[in-house]
Amino acid sequence: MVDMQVNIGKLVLKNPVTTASGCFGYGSEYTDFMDISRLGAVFTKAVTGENREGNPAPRMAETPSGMLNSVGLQNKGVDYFIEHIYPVLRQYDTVFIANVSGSTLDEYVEVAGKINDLSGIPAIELNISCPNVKKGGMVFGTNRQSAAEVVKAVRKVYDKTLIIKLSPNVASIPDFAKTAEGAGADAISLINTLLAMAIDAEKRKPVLATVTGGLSGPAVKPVALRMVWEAYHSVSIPVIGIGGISNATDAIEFLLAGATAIQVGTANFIDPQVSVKILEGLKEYMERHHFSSVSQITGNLEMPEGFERFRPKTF
Amino acid sequence: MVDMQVNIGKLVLKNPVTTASGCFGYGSEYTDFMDISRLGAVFTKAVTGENREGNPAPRMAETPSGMLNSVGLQNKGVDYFIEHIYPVLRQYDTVFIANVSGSTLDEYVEVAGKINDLSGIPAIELNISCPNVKKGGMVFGTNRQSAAEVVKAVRKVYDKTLIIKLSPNVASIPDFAKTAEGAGADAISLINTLLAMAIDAEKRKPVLATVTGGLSGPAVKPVALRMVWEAYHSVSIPVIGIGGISNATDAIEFLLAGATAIQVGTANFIDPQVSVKILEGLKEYMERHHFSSVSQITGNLEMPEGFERFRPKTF
Amino acid sequence: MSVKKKIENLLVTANRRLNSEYFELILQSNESLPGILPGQFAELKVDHTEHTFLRRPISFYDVNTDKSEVHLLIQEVGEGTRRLGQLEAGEFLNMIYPLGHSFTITEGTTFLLVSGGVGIAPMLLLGRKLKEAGKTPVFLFGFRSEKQWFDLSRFEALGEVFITTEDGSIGEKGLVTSHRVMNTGRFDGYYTCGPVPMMKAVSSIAASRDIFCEASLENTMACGIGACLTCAQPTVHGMKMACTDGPVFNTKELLW
Amino acid sequence: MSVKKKIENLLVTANRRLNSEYFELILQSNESLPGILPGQFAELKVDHTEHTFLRRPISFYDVNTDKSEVHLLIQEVGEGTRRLGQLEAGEFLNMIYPLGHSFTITEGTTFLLVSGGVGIAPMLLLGRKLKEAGKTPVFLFGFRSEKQWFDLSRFEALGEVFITTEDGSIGEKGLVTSHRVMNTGRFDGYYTCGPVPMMKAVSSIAASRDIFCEASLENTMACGIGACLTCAQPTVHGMKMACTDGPVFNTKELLW
Ligand SMILES: Cc1cc2nc3c(=O)[nH]c(=O)nc-3n(C[C@H](O)[C@H](O)[C@H](O)COP(=O)(O)OP(=O)(O)OC[C@H]3O[C@@H](n4cnc5c(N)ncnc54)[C@H](O)[C@@H]3O)c2cc1C
Ligand SMILES: Cc1cc2nc3c(=O)[nH]c(=O)nc-3n(C[C@H](O)[C@H](O)[C@H](O)COP(=O)(O)OP(=O)(O)OC[C@H]3O[C@@H](n4cnc5c(N)ncnc54)[C@H](O)[C@@H]3O)c2cc1C
Ligand SMILES: Cc1cc2nc3c(=O)[nH]c(=O)nc-3n(C[C@H](O)[C@H](O)[C@H](O)COP(=O)(O)O)c2cc1C
Ligand SMILES: Cc1cc2nc3c(=O)[nH]c(=O)nc-3n(C[C@H](O)[C@H](O)[C@H](O)COP(=O)(O)O)c2cc1C
Ligand code: FES
Ligand code: FES
Repeated sequence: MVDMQVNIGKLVLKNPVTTASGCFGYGSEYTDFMDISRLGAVFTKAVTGENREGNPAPRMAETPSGMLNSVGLQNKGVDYFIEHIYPVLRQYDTVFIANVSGSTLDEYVEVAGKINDLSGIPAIELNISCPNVKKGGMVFGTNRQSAAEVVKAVRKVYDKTLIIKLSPNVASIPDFAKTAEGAGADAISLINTLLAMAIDAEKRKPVLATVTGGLSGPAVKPVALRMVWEAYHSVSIPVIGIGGISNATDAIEFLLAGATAIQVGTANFIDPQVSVKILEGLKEYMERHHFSSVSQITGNLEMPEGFERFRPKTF
Repeated sequence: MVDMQVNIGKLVLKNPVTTASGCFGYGSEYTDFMDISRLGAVFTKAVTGENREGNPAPRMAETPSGMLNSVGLQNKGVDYFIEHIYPVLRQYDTVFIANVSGSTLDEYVEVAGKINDLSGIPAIELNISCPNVKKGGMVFGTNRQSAAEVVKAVRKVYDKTLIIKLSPNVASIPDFAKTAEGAGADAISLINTLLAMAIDAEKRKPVLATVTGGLSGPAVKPVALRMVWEAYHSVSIPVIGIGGISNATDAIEFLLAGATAIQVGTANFIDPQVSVKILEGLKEYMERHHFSSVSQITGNLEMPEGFERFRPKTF
Repeated sequence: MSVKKKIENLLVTANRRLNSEYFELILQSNESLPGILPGQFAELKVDHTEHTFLRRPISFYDVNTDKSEVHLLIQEVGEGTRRLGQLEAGEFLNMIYPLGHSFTITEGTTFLLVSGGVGIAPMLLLGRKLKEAGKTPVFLFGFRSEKQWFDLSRFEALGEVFITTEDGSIGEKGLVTSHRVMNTGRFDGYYTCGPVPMMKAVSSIAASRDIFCEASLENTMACGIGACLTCAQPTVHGMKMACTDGPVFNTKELLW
Repeated sequence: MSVKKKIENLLVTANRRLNSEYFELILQSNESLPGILPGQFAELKVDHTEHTFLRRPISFYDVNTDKSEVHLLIQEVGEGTRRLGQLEAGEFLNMIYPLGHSFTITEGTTFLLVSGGVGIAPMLLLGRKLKEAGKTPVFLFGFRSEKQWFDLSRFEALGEVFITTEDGSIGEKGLVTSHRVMNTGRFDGYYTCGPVPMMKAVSSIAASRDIFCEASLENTMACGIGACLTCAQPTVHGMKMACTDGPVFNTKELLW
């Protein structure tokens, strides 16, 4: 028997395989296909202060080994979440982590404060990296001072496990990882989507109504892996790896790069059962490589001799 | 007959289809497969001040719809280039643009100055965005002040067409585009590769000897397209679009996003004739859409109504 | 109450070319089929290629409960549908189904089912359900030309069939909305599927006559099961999801 | 003087399974073949899938100039070679060839051709060229087990064949380097292809005997034609490119 348990802040997850915000609904969309209680956790879709319609349509474009989305945080607001969604989530034997988003510092604080009171939600993921909203979102995630301010402010009102979700649209991940850690985060998760664009050459129009959107899927995996590796070497809080994970090998790569847990996003759309398949593949790998605990994999990467002489210093 | 000619600074190219630095050797590698004089231009592999061995092997990893490289500017130095390579290039009826790289400001200036004297090289592309060398390269391309300094210094010694190749590994492309323009660039080209990483899960080792490398290929196209679009709206000098272009439709998308010309990189490895196929596909598109001149396509993108109300302001 | 969605590898029992653009794919489950309603769809796994990554949503064209077979009518428009067209009997196709909100069987007796191009796909199952409910379905199909036409006897078995083609190569020349049958007052409602401009025109006519009208939309979709929120459709009741609230909407609701 | 490289769609005339891991692909050109030397390779276009993007380098196993046919011997190790294994007679395969620097025919009379696993591929053509040049080729092949073994009569027609398997299921048990034929002084040189540790061991033995030794490397490659500089191989003469300076190197040159 291999030990799959991982710790993130005060949070104990039964295994490191979780599903990414916005890519797994509230979990209930997937119960026809799998037992969601097998997952380490489910990160819910974004929750904001008020009801949001999200962005105009079209909101999706397919790209080579990936997709763009410009959903724009569509949700019914935190009060609706507490009244109508939370009671449903409580019925599952699954850890739910709320993805908290906002346009202003006050909104983040308001939502985090309200969710702090929900005994069944043991952690939040602060989304300071959404590329799809005009205000807030990525603005906080690409400016160190704003990032520090929002994390500190939320930390004051939120006393459970606080995960900060970082934007990949920055020059230096270590800077932002350290900023989050310094401001009181218990963990960081990355990456959110890469700001990108698709054009319909025949119509001579952008595909998305918002022109730009967020790129996700296998295409971004190499960038995500590099950023997780950099983050792991920059901070001492746990790192949650996200970006294009589509099979057990991908997940293991992120663990080796330094992730304590991983999130499966876009891959759920292609195979709604992929997360449990990843869990099984991970167990098989651990047995084959004689790992007794999944934590032994995290950061367990043999470095090529003298590599530091050649690569640019990024942390 | 459609007019394919484009102007970039003082440079006149017979068409906008060119090949990217490091992906087309010095052109001669491709003459068995195509007539390279049909290309708008060939961007040569990097030239530095001294002979460089480049990075240790392995230098390549395949990724979903893309690849990583960590070549690290291997070349025999500018003097060898002038003595042995330049005379060979002169034999072709093709515009060659030298990709100038370095580790220090002085090195960039030295190489640019020497190439300024070569009557057969009408332009250089200043590579301030190589993610694969410890010093220089990306360091200049991800710091605005260094970027401005190196462009200004090269501008002083280089009086032909000066193209600055931008790094995508930054938070704001418009900042760097404007910096290059302000410092005297005649044009900008983008994107260079995205800093990324690959791991061999079975060996528990990074695939590349340098751990990280540059991601190229169709995977990066949506990011590149967004950056070209942002750059086009930030500066008034021409923009050369690069990133994952693999067929005529891709090339047209970059022109629509605002590129005056495009470079074909990684796709050459899969189909050595792809650049001429792109040229033909572009002509066919122009005829079908009744464009008489390729310049009519540049930036000719119909914007969705009210999109500015939704997307984050990036320029 | 919604039927449990399945993910399953179905056996291709036949793949019939109907014309140069359309083919009919017949797939068999080795279990008994879940209840499938007209207007519902499946998300089909296509090979990961240079141009395809996500699943492809396709409506149910016909269902044979006894044989546990579903029929799909597909138009080749790109790489994904091209690959589906190459499937051969004996191969398997992974599919998530049944998905989405179906057409409504409502009050009234005579209904016009108006489609453009491959929008014809959901109309067979709908016509059959209408007939089973004791109603009279009448079909009006618009094609670009004869080239999109195929043997329509399965429709003819259910009701009158009218055809228009843009080039007049078969049926009446013109668009469906200019066909004489659209100008009669004999219908209690319209069902429509096809290009948006066509569906809008049908919906306007319905509005002007103050009759029932439902349209099946083809918004691009990533998940097909309500998880990703990318298939958004603006409606008078706010943003709805085409994959779960639709693809069939009452046209009165739509802001399009 | 190098032969002009071609990019061409070759017709698959046969695809023979040799054992559970290896297959032999026979491809025909409709032109006369360019000169192909032992140790040279082709870059094969494989489908763009979730796991494959670049071409795959494969050595020439055999060449039939009269029929304009080339033979490739391929081991299934991943998605790309799996797809190649599924090719059927009548299909076409796009290939860039001939590429790379071949084995050298040098002074001396008797040569040992040592391979491990699918490293056997370039040895047939090499054996034939040696024989044509009046030399005596002797083959020593290492396999993991009997499962990698296949009918070696084409080699036997050219010279003596010795076999080792790691599990002793066929031939001598052990590694090629411990085979008795390696301990004889009868050879004027070695040619080797296979896993790097094996080639290094062969190269050390050659060095200790002060005889000629060439090895064919399998560095990962993006372009195969000298344009990308990713297939770098450190040598005593600086960084060399495995696709153009190699894949065959004199082992004295190699820093590995
Ligand atoms: C609920 C639903 C039911 C559908 N039912 C059917 C059906 O029964 N039969 C059928 O043939 N098709 C149906 N479609 C459309 C079908 O899903 C698309 O044609 C298919 O996904 C295109 O895939 P592709 O890879 O071949 O083309 P792509 O390469 O993806 O696209 C080719 C062209 O088609 C356009 N296109 C792509 N997807 C759509 C879409 N969803 N709607 C409109 N245009 C699109 C693209 O913009 C492009 O111009 C349905 C779509 C939806 C959403
Ligand atoms: C010059 C040259 C000649 C070759 N000749 C032959 C030949 O005649 N017959 C033959 O079967 N193979 C040959 N190879 C190896 C062959 O190219 C690889 O096995 C193939 O590219 C793997 O593709 P894949 O998609 O099946 O596997 P992938 O999924 O790409 O890889 C599967 C596994 O194989 C490893 N691998 C991938 N590429 C290589 C490589 N170049 N060298 C070593 N390991 C690799 C990967 O690390 C991975 O573990 C040759 C390679 C070179 C460079
Ligand atoms: C359709 C869609 C919606 C998303 N919505 C959110 C969101 O609400 N909040 C958030 O933090 N991230 C959101 N993301 C980002 C994902 O959680 C994840 O960070 C990203 O997609 C990269 O992972 P992947 O490549 O595995 O999808 C969304 C992604 C997609 C594709
Ligand atoms: C193998 C390889 C080598 C490269 N070498 C250089 C280089 O020397 N100088 C440079 O400016 N860019 C170099 N690049 C970057 C390309 O010119 C191009 O910017 C990048 O690959 C993105 O385009 P693509 O996706 O079409 O390949 C290299 C790219 C590759 C793949
Ligand atoms: S397609 Fe995902 S919610 Fe509709
Ligand atoms: S593979 Fe490109 S230079 Fe050798």
